[in-house]
Amino acid sequence: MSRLRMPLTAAALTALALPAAADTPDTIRVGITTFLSGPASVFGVPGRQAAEMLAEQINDRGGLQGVPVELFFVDEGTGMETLLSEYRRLVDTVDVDVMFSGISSGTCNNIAPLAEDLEILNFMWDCGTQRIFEEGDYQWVFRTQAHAAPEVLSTFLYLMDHAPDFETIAVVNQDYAWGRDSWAIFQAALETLRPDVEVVAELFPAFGAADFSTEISRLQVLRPDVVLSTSWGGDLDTFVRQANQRGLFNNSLFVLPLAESSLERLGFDLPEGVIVGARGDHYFLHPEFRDDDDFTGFMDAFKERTGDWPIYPVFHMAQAFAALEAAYDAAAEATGGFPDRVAVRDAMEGISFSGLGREVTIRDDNQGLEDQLLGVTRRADGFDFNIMDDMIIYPAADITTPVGQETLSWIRALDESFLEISGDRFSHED
Amino acid sequence: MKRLLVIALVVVLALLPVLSAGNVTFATTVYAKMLAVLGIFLLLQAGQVSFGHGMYFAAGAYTAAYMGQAMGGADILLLLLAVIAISGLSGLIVGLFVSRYRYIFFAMLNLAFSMAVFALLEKLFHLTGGTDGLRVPRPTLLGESFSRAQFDIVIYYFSFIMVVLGSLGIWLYLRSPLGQALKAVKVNETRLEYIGLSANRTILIAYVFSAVLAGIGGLAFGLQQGLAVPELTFWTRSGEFVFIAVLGGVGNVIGVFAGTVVFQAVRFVAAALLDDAWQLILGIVLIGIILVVPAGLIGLPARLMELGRAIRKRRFLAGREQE
Amino acid sequence: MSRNTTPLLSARGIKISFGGVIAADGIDLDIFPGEMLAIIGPNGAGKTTFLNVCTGYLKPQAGSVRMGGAELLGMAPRAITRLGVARAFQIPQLFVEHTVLENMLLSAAVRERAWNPFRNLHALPQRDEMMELLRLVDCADIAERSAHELPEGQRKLVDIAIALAQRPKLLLMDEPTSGVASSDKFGIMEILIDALRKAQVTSVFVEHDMEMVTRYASRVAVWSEGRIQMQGEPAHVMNDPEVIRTVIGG
Amino acid sequence: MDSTLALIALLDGVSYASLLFLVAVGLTLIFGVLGVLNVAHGSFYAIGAYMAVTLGRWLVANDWNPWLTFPALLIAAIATGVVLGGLMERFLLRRIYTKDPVLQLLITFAVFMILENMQRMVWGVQPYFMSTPLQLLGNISVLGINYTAYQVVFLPIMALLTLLGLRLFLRHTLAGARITAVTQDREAATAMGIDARAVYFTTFMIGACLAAMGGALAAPTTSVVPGMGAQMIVLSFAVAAAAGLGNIEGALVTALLIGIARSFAIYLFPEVEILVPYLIMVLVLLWRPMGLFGMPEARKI
Repeated sequence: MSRLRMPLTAAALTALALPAAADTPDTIRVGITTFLSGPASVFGVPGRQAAEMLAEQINDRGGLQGVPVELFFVDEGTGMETLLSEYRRLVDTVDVDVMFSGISSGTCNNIAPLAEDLEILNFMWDCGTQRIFEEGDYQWVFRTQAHAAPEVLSTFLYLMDHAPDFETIAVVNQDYAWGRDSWAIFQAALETLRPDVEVVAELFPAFGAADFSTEISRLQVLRPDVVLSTSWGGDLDTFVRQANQRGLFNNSLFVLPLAESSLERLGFDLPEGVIVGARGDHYFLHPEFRDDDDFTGFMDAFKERTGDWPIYPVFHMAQAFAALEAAYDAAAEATGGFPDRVAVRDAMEGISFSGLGREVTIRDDNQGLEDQLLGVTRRADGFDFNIMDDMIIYPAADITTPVGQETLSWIRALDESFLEISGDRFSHED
Repeated sequence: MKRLLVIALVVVLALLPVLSAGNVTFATTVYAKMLAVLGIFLLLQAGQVSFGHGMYFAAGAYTAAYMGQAMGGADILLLLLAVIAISGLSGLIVGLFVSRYRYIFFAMLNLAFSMAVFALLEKLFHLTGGTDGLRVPRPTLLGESFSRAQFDIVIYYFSFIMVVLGSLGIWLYLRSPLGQALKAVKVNETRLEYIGLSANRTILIAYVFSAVLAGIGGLAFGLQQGLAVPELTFWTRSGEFVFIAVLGGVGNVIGVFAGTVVFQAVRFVAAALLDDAWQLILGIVLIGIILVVPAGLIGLPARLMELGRAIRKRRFLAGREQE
Repeated sequence: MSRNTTPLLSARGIKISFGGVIAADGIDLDIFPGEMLAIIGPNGAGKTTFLNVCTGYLKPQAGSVRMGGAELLGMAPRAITRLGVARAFQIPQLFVEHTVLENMLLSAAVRERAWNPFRNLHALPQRDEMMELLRLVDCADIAERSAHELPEGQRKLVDIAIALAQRPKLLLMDEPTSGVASSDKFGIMEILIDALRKAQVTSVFVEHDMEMVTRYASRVAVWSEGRIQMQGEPAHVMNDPEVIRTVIGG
Repeated sequence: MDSTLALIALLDGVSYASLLFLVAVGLTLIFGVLGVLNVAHGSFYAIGAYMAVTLGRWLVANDWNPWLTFPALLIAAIATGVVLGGLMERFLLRRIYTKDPVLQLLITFAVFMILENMQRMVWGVQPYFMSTPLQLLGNISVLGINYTAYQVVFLPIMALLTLLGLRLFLRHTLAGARITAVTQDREAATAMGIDARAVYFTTFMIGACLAAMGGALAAPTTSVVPGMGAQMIVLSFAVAAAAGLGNIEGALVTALLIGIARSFAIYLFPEVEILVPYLIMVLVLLWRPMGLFGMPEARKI
């Protein structure tokens, strides 16, 4: 690999000055890491299905700059060891043009520096950790969606809007980076903007825990006004079912920022009146697009093909493909021919693109700005599960950590004016 | 003859980065695991298996992570010394307890210890990074720092030298009175006691060595992967080491090498080609080895010849009957 | 045999029982330097138990076993071995995956604390001494054979040779010729006695064969129901009518 | 912690301990008779759960009477145990009884790997739910706290019934007497004309059924996911070893000990919750190497 890369690096250095055109290849190879096994496959499998549909659509349109895309999947669920060697195999042997990686924050933490070393364009297409661009400077790594800060802060804003008078809160998060980090952000916002609120319990059951009985007993004793959980997948489903069975929803207002991905699976086990988020403006009944034929066409086709309505990873995947398409178009325009990899990378700076939602813009630090949608569960005709109502879409620019700042210290410096961010309001019946 | 073959193998592997650069990463993984398997192999001489050596493997990787982060990329040799000290000391502490037990209890108590370590690594998020683990910064070697491509070669030779030294050390150790006493533990603890030697102590010494080997393996693994995760000490990982040792065969250090190469290759190929069936395949292979070739891969040639003879004999007899 | 010398080992008031079965009920016994003591008695009288107590394998409920100035009770078998009490077994205890010579070398290595992990067992300087010992028990020609393929008689001899490799002051043997074909018994015993004499080891042996006892023992102790019924010169003891009734003729 | 909280933690602990006992008792029974520690026991647990959920969901989806999900749990468990346990004993374990205990352990480990993989092939990786039995029994309120009757009443009763059933079976039936005889002295039992092979076969199937039953009964309270077997085998070993391998009544006591200690830990020191089973096991074994109720082996030379 070392000998292969050397001339390429030299080429890259000259190319920095002048984006260059390249010979047109047979295909544009896209490597995608996604969970095909393990608990996170609830996101990974829909992500893969979406990727396949999107690639078909692109190829039906004639590909990117006339070149069809070809997909190579790697399972993130087989562990970091296999993942890292498979990633390198795709880059070194298959010679992919771009990698979409990945879902878990752990993956992104390890892949980002690797991609930088290997000089391969890498889109972090789904992972949430805000640390990567705050701790390092990257040339080849971009995030085509939001990170944890806007996702959690929009939840905080929605809660303040929906039930401003709550006095006590308990958190039940999965015990791993996302569960801990998302609570750290929420807690920082609480301490800064609502210091009077009492945190009565911080529960971190093991990731993949199958039983929350004891946690639920404890929440029944404590009766907090609000129960926050950023859990997802099987863990969230189990927690919600066990909590619902034992009447916990009657005592407390539940705030579940990732529950959009569990709505259909949980059915009416997830009661009405729960605050639900979607890690972005991702919703198969998106209030601004639900009359758009392209949008509904894709939603229906996905439901037709997989049996389920799209959930947020589908939208994130669409954004990654939209970014790729936009970058190839822009790079082709800049170079006047089929762009080489450096040209494509350069085109990513400051680019805007739209997947299956509002437009996303890449900032100077390679971070995407993505608006955030939340709502409250309601029954609605025609669905055998509760859907979202009283939706608010928050503008990304106001709730995302500014470039060059560290999220927690930025939040700790916020003032009351932050609570005035109101967003755009929609209801299901509109 | 045999010695020549081993020397030839060592020479070929020493030249691997030149001969076949694409396999360097794979080979490094093999070496890292092989070090841990050597530790298991040592205990197997006394008839004991540990389902918990993942904890020393993890200790190696986490040491690299902590020291690397504290010192902004430590030196490999310094890390090596630290890992030897830490895994040796923890091996001694745990060993003092587990060396009083045999067979299933020995295996499962090791498992319990490693699972306790696993639970702690997952739970103490602010210290250990929880499930996501800790990044291992790229270390220097004698003050020299490297690009990733160069470092691949450095870590290759580091693990390779460790494997060669480890194998040589084990070979010598097993010929020595202490190593022979280890084999004697398996056969007759009563007699050992009545020639004045404590079986527990004999096992303890081997246990500390095996912990150090697993620790160095974990160090190599963590450096190569750039990552230390709790999964390194999950019991199925430790089971993997035992599996490889039995796969290769208890008789011979070369078997450990053969076992690790075959295991990693099967796992790699099955994961790439067969959409999630590698556990199934490996499980069947393991049962086959135990039932058909109890001596492991190293006994495979002899076993095949034996089977061949039996078949030929049967054919011969059948032929005679037809006449 | 002089009774004026101090005993090599002396047991006092040994009491031990297993779930109601009494194996020793106040055993007092002295073993003197240079003697060859035979212990006889019916099955279940507690003879082997006594050997097990003296070598630290079993802990009695009461009593004391002293050697030199040291109290042996409470010590592990290996510690007692190091004090010079070696043991041979009714069923030979060998390292059956090693050769006969390796069995001997291991024993010598432990005796000499030869723990250098880089020195080959076969390179021990005690190799010649061990070969000499094997010659003494007439097993030199099987030195390179694996211990598991030996006939019972030779296993017995090797078992004793391993014990002798410790250079013990006292050797305790549990039925040294049991399990050996009766035609070989005397041959083996002859070799053994000769070796013990040359090695100048005080010895105790549990035995059922009265002819062996009469021929080789310098003293006899008779066990019965956890007690010593009688002890003394073989000629005297073996002719005692009570002993004849309970042990020999009964 | 006041007495109210103590009572609540106690209830949580008892319900958790009931499931733990069901799995551990099968493990300990098999060890007591066959001398084999069956690592694949964890897979029997998981597959029992999957079978129960599959059967239960099929019943519900086809509009059968929802109360039928209760017998469905049992049927799923017995079918799993008889088929998997029977096949494993007949075609694998039977060949290795004379081998090294280490190889026996590894064979069961290999079966564990195979079953884990097959489980993913059959049921995929998504979580499964089937809480019908839980919902049918409804909630009961203790000190204003809602509990599901399934967890705090039904499960403990099932655990007790299992214990009593096993005791009756082992002490008052001919088949049970044979098992007890083989456990105590295999050679003597064989000499008396007891077919040890048949006893091994029966015992292994019963043990496998108990593991599957643990899984089936756990299924309504939880989501059935890959990896649940790997966790459970470690826990149930901790229970069985702390009790003394082979000891049935002891398994109940240590299951309760571990279950209750765990739920108190969640209230008082949540960080050490996962450590509790291992801590208890190590402390017990340091104090009594053969387990709380284990008997030291008779020594023979």
